Amino acid sequence: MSKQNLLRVSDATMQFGGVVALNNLNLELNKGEIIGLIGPNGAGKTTAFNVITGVYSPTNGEITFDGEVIASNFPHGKMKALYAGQNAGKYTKSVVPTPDKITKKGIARTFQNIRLFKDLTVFENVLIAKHLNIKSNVFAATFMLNRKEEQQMREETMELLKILDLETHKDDIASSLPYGKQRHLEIARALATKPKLLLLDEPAAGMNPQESDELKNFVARIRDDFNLSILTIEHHMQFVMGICDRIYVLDYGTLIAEGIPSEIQNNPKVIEAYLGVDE
Amino acid sequence: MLKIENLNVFYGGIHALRGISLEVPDRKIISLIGANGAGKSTTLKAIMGLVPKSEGKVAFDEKDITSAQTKDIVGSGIVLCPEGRRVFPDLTIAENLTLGAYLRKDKEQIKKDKQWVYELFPRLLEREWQLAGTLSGGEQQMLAVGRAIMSKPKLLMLDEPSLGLAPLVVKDIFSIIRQINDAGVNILLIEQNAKAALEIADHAYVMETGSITLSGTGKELLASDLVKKAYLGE
Amino acid sequence: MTATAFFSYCLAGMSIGSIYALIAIGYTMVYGILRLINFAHGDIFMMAAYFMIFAMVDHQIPWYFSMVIMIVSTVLLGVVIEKLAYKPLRNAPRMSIMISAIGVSYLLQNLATYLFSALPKQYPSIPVLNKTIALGGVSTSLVTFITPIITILFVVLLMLLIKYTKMGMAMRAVSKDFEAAQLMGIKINSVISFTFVIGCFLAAVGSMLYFTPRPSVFPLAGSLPGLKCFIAAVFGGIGSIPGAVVGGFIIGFSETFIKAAGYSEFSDVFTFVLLIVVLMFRPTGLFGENLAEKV
Amino acid sequence: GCGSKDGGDNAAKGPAGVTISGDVIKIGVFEPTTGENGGGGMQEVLGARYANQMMPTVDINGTTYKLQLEEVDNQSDKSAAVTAAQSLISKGVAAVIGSYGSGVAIAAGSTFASAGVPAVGCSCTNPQVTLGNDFYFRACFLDPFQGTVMASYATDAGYKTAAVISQNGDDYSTGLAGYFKKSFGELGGTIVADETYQTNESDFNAILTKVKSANPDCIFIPSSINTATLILPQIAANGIKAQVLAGDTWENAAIISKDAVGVAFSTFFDENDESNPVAAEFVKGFKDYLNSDPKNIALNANTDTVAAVSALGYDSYTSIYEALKSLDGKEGDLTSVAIRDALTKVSFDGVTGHISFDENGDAIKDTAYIKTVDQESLTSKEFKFIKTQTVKK
Amino acid sequence: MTKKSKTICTIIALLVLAGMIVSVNEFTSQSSMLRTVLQLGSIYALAAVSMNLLNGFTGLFSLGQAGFMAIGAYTYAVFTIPVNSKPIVYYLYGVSDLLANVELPSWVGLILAGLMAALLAAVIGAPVLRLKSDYFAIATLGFSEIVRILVASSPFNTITNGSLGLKLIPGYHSYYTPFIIVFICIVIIALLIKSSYGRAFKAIREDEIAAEAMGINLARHKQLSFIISSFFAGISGALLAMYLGAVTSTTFPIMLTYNILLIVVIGGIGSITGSIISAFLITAAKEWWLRFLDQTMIIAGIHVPFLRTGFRMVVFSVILMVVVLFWRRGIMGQKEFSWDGIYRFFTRKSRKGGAVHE
Ligand SMILES: Nc1ncnc2c1ncn2[C@@H]1O[C@H](COP(=O)(O)OP(=O)(O)OP(=O)(O)O)[C@@H](O)[C@H]1O
Ligand SMILES: Nc1ncnc2c1ncn2[C@@H]1O[C@H](COP(=O)(O)OP(=O)(O)OP(=O)(O)O)[C@@H](O)[C@H]1O
Ligand SMILES: [Mg+2]
Ligand SMILES: [Mg+2]
Repeated sequence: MSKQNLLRVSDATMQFGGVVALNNLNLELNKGEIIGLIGPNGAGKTTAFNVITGVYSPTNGEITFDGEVIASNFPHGKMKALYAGQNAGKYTKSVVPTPDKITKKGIARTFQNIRLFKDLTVFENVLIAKHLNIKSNVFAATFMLNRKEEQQMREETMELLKILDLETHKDDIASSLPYGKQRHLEIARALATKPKLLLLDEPAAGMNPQESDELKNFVARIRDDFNLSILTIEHHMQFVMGICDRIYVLDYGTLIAEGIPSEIQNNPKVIEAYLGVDE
Repeated sequence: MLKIENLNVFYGGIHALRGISLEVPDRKIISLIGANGAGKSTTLKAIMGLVPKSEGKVAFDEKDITSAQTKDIVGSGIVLCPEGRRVFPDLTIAENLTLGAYLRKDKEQIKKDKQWVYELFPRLLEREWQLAGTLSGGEQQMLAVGRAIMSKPKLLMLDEPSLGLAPLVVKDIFSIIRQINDAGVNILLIEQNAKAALEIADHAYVMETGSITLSGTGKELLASDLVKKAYLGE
Repeated sequence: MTATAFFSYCLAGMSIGSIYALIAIGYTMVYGILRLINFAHGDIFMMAAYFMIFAMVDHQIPWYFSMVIMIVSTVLLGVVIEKLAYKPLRNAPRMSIMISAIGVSYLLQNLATYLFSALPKQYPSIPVLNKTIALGGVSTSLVTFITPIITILFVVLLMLLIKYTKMGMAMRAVSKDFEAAQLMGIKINSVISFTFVIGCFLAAVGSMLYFTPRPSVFPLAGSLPGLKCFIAAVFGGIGSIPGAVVGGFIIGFSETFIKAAGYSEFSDVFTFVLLIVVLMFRPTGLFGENLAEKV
Repeated sequence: GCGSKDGGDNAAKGPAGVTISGDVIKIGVFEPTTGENGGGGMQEVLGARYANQMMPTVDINGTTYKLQLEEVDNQSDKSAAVTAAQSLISKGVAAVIGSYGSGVAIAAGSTFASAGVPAVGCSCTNPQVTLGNDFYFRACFLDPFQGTVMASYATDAGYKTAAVISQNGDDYSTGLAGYFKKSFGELGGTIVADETYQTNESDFNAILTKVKSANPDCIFIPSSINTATLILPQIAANGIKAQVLAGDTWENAAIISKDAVGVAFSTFFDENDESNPVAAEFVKGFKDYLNSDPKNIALNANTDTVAAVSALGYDSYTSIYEALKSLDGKEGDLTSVAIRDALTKVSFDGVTGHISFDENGDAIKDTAYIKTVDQESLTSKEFKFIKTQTVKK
Repeated sequence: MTKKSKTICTIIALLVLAGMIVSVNEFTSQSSMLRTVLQLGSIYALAAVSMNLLNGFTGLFSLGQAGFMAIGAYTYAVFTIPVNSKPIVYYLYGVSDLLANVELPSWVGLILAGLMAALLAAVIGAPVLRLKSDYFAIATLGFSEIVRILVASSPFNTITNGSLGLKLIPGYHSYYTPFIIVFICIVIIALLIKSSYGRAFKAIREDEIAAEAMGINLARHKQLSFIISSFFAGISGALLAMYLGAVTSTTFPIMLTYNILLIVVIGGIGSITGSIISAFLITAAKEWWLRFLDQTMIIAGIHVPFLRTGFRMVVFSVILMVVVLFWRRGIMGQKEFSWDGIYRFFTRKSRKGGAVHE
C-alpha cells in the first residue's frame, strides 16, 4: 500500500499564559495507520488532540487534513509579546475552525474524561451523531417530510450498535452502563459521524489488562471494518505497543522520539522520561 | 479496624452490591479487584455514606458507622480518594492540598507533609499556583492522591489511583502506597492493574457483579488460575 | 452642568451605588457557593426593614438595640429559609432550587402584604445616620458618606476571609463539588449556613443604610433594589466580591448620570444595554472567573 | 361563544347580562387589596363595606332584596385583573364597584361589558376606562379635568415654571402628567423638567438633582402613594423648596410627615366641607364605623381620617343602590343590563357632590378640592383643606 | 403494549379531552370560572412549552419569555385594533399615520406576532447566545425589561400608545379558538423535538462540548431553538392580548417570566406534557380554587382564622414550594406522558410488596 498522507501537524505550539503545553509539534499520519501518542502526564497529548479538533486554536502552527489546511494560526494580539515558541514568523494565516466543522471534515474523537449524553439512551447517543449529515432543513424534519432520511439514520445507527455489541443496551440510559461499555459507546458515537480519522484519548483507562486486551482487538477490528486511520493516546504500554504502527513521544510539549514500537521501547530518552526501567 | 458485613446497595432497581462482607485489619494493605461495573467503587462510596445502604453493617474501630454522615465518617479517620479525581477546579494546587488537611490541626506536620507530597510528585510543585481545573488528567490524578495523603487518615481508601498515570508514575504510586502504609495508615485499594495491586496487598478480594467471589492473600490470588485468566490477561 | 450639580450627582450616584454594592455582595456570596441566584435576597432586605420598624416603632426600643435585634432576626430568617427551602434541594436540578427561591420571594412579599398591609410604613429615623451635613453648597445626610465606607470595609474583610482563611477555602471548595468537599471532612451545611449568615447580615446592614434616607417600607420595596443589585453582581461577574462592588458602583453612577442627562425614561434601558454590551466583551462579567472547561 | 371582547360593539347585539333570581343581589367589589395600590384599594373597599352596612337591602316594587358584597382582589396587576373580574362574573354579580387604579379597570372593562354587567368606578380617573365601554361608569372626575385643575391651581398661585415626575408604564401617572403639561403650557407656564421613573423605583436622588438644577416653581408628581412616601423625604433631603403638587392618590394619611408639609393635591371630597349635609352625615358615620373595629383602623393607615376614595366607594355603591331602586321589578326586568340602563338615569346627592352620569358614563363634576399638609396635620393626621378649584376656561 | 393500541389510546384520550372542552362550552354557564381557567391555562401552556423548548430541551436558561410575549401581544394589537376604534384607543397621543388605516385579520396578526418575536430573537440571538448559563439568563432578562420599558416609552407613543397601553383588541372568534391554536402550536413543537433537530438540541443540553465534537453547530442550533421558542412565545403573547382585550407594558413584568418558569419547573423541565398539565393546574389553583382564601368567612358565627385578603397568595406560594421540595423533578420529571408509563404505574402498584428487591 502506498503511503498516503492524511493528517499533518506542522510546528504546532499551544501556550496558556506562560505555560507552553505544546511546543513545535510535528506529526504525520498516513491513511490506514494506527499511531500512538504517548508521554508523561501533562506532556501535552490531550492538548494536541484539542488543537487538531478545533477546541483550541494553536498559538502558532498549521494542521492539514486530507490535503486541506483545517487550522492555522500565528502569535498575534496579546500572545505576540508572550510567545515563547519557535517558528514565530513562519505562518501568517489564521484559520480558526469550530470543532463541529472539523468533525464534518472527517475527524472524530473520544474524550479523556468520558463525555456521553448522560441522560439519553444508548441509541439516542449514537443517533445524534448522525445529525451532522442531515440534508433536510428544520421545517422538513419537523413536519416529517424526511421520513426516508430519518429511517435511514435509524437503520444505520442500529447497524452500528450491532457491530459494536451494544445492541442489548440500546434502550439503557448511557450513564447507567458500566465504565467499559461507556468507552465502547463513546467510540460508537464517534464512528457514527463517519470519520476518516479517529482520535482516541486514553481509551483503555480504567480497564484491567484483560479488558484492555479486548479493546485492542476491537480497535484493530474497527480500523479494518470502517477503513479508518487512528491516532490514540494511551498509558497502557501493552495496548500501545501491541497495536500502533508508529509512536510519537512527547515530553513537556516537545517531541522527544518517534518510531516503531520496538524502537520506542528501547529508546533511552523515552525510558528515562516515561517508561522507567523494569525491575 | 474496618469491618463490613452483608452490605447491600441499590441504584433504583439495580442491585449493585449483593451482600458484601470484608475486613481491613490493622496496618494492612487490602486490595479489591474486579471487572468494570462489579461494584468496587460502590463499596467504597457506601462505606463513606455517599450512597444509601439498604442492608448491612459497617464498623470502624469497633464503632458502628453504618448510618453516620459523611463528614463524621471522615472525622473518625476514613478518607476516600474518589474515582474521577474530583479535585476542586477553582482552587490552586496548593489550596487543594491544604484542604486535604482540613480536619488536621498540627500546622507544622501539615507543612512537612505538603513538602513530602511535592517530593513525590515534583510536577505538582512546578505548577503550585495553577488552578486544578486546567491540569492535565494525570496531573489531576496526582493531585487527588496527594490531597488524600494530606489528610493523614487511619484508613485511606484509594479508588484506582493509577488511572491515567504514565507508567513511570504508576510504579511510583505503588511504592508510595507502601510508604504510606509503613507510616501507619491502613489502605483499602481498588485497582485495575491487578498484578501490581495483588503484589502489594496483604490480603485481597475479587468482586464480580456485586458479590465477592474470591479472597485470599495477594500471593494466593496471584497464583490462582481464575484470577490469572480473568484479570491478569495471561 | 454646574460644578455643584455635578457634585450632587456624584453624591447621589455614590449613595445608591454603594448600597447596590453592599447588597450585591450578598447575592454574589450565595451564588458563589450554591450556584443559586437567590431571588429572595431583595425580600430579605425588605423584611429587615420591617424588623426594624417592629423594634423601634412598635416597641420603642432605642436604635442601637433595635439594630442588633434587626440584624439577628434577619440573619435567622435567612438561615431558616436556607434550611427549609434550599437545603432539601441540595441534589435537585439547579432550576428547582431557583424556583424554590422564587417561591420564597413570593412568600415573603405576600406574607408582608398579609401581615403589614400594602400601605407604606415609615422607617424610623436613626439620629446618627440622619445628621445633615453641608458640603460646598450641597447638603446631604451623613449616611451618604457612611455607606461607601462601610461597603469598602466589608469588602476588604470578606476578601481576606475568603482568600486566606480555611473557612474561605472551604467555601470555595463547596461551591464546585459538594461530594468531594464532604470527603475532605468539610461540613457543607455549616459552610452554607455561614454564607447565608454573611449574606443576610449584609442585607440587614444595607437595609438600614438604604431606608434611612428613603424611609418608606412596603412589601415590594425590596424587589427593584433586589433586581438592580442582582444585575450589579452579574456585571462584576457573579461569584466575585470585588466585581459585585464595582458593578454596584457602575450601575449606581451610570443610572444617575443618565438621569442627569435628561433620559430618565431610559435609564434602566441604558443599564441593561450596558450590561449586555459588557457581557459581549467579557462573557463572565468584569471580574468573573473565566474557567473554560478543560476538555 | 365567548363573544367578541370589544365592549364598544356589544351594545348593538347586547349581551344578555345576569338575571337576578332569589332575593339576594350580589354586588362585586373589584379592588386591589394587595400589590402596588393595595393600600388605596382597601380604603375604597371600606367605603363600600360601610355603604353596604348602611343600605343592606333594597326594595324593588315591594319585594325586599338583600344586597351582598362579593370582594375580589385584582392585585393591582392588569393580567390578574381580568381573571379576578371573571371570578366575580362567575359568582353571578349583577353590578360591580371599582377599581382603584385605572389600569386594572381598563383591563377588566371588556370582561364586564361582554358579560353585560355594569361597573361603577370609584377613583379610576383615566378617560379610557369608560371610553367605548357602555357598561363602565364612574363616580369621580377625570384626569383631563384633574390635570387642568392642578395646572390652574399652579397658575393661580403665580407659578411660571414646573417640573413633572411620572411613572413609566403607568397610565394614571402618565395620563395625568400629560394633561397637566398640556394645560400648564396653555395657561402660559413652562415645563422645565419632565422626568420618569420605573415601577417600584425607590431612589429619586438623580431625578431630584436634575429637577433642582432646573429650579422650577412647582413640581407635579402624580404617583402612587408608595412613591409619594418615598419621594417626599428625598425632596426635603435635596433641599428642594419648590411647591409640590399631586393628584388624588396622595390623599392618604400614610404620606403625612414633616417632609410632606406644604404639598398641595387635588381630591374628590373634603370631610370638613359643611356645605354638604350628605357628606357631614357620612363622615360621622364612617368614622364610627372605622373606630368600631381596630382592624378597620389598621386598614385605613392607622387613622380615622376619611379618605376621598372611601367616600367614592360609598357613592359608587349608592349609585348602584339608586339604580336598583328605580327598577320597577317586573318579570324579566331584574337583569344587570336593566341596572345599567337605570344607572344612566340616576341622579342623587352623594358624599362627593351631586352625581349623574354623562353619555360616556362619567359623573358630571366641575369642582376639585385642593388639600395640603400643615404642621397641625402632623399630630391630627388630617389634611388641611385649602380651597375648591374649578377650571378656568 | 403494541404501537397500534397506543395510538388508539392516544386518539381516544384526545377525543375525551376535546369532548371535555366542548362540554364545558355547551353545559356550563357563560360566566363559569372553568371556561376562564381553561382558556388562560391553554395560553400559559403554550408559553410554558415554548420556554421549555429552550430551557428544558436545549438547556439554554432564558428569562426573556415576558419580553417576547410582549412583542407578540403588541404586534398583534397594533395591527388588529379596528380602524374605527383607533381614535378612542389613541385618544391622548393620536395614532401614527402609518397605522391609522391598518386593520389586519386576526390570523394574520397572530402570525405576524410570532414572526416579529422571532425576528427580534434572531437579532439579539447572535450576540446573546454566546453567553453561558446564568449570564445568558440575565442578558435575556435584561432584554425583556428593555422591551417592556421601550414599548411604554414616549417615542413610541403613536404606535404603542406609551404608558396608556392598547385596548379594544379583537378577541377570539369563538370559545374554541385558543384551544385550536395552542394545540397546533404544541404539536409542532413536539414534532420538532422528536425530529433530528430536537435530538441535536438535547445533545447540546447534555454536553455542549461533546455535542460540538459530534459535528453539531452550536451557534446555529442554539439560534434555531431560540428563534423557534420566541416565535411561539410571541404567539402566546398575542393569544394573551386577545384574551385580555387590553395590554400595557406592565402586563409583561419579569414576574410573568417567573410564573411561566414556575409552570415549566413544576411540570418537569424537559417534559411537554408536564408543562401542559402544570399550566392548567397552576392557573386553576391560583385563579380559582384558592380564591376563597381571600374572603373573610364566617362558619357557624365564628370567623375562620387567617382568611383575609392576601392570604390566597401566601398559601399559593407555600404550595409552590412544597411541590418543588417534594417533587424535585416536577410532576413529570424529564419524561413524557406515555401509556407504558401509566401501564407500569398500575402494574407496579398492584404488585406492591412482593417484588421490591429484584
Ligand atoms: N449512580 C448510578 N446509578 C445507577 N447505576 C449505577 C450508578 N453508579 C453505578 N451504577 C451501577 O452499579 C454497578 C457497580 O458500579 P461501580 O461503579 O461500583 O463499579 P466498579 O466496580 O467501580 O467499576 P469500574 O471498574 O468501572 O469503576 C454498575 O453496574 C453500574 O452501572
Ligand atoms: N486551559 C489550560 N490552561 C492552563 N494550562 C493548561 C490548560 N490546558 C492544559 N494546560 C496545561 O498544559 C499541559 C498539557 O496538558 P494535557 O492535558 O495536554 O496533558 P496530557 O499530555 O494529556 O497529560 P495526561 O496524560 O496527564 O492526560 C499541562 O501541564 C496542563 O497543566
Ligand atoms: Mg490527557
Ligand atoms: Mg469504579
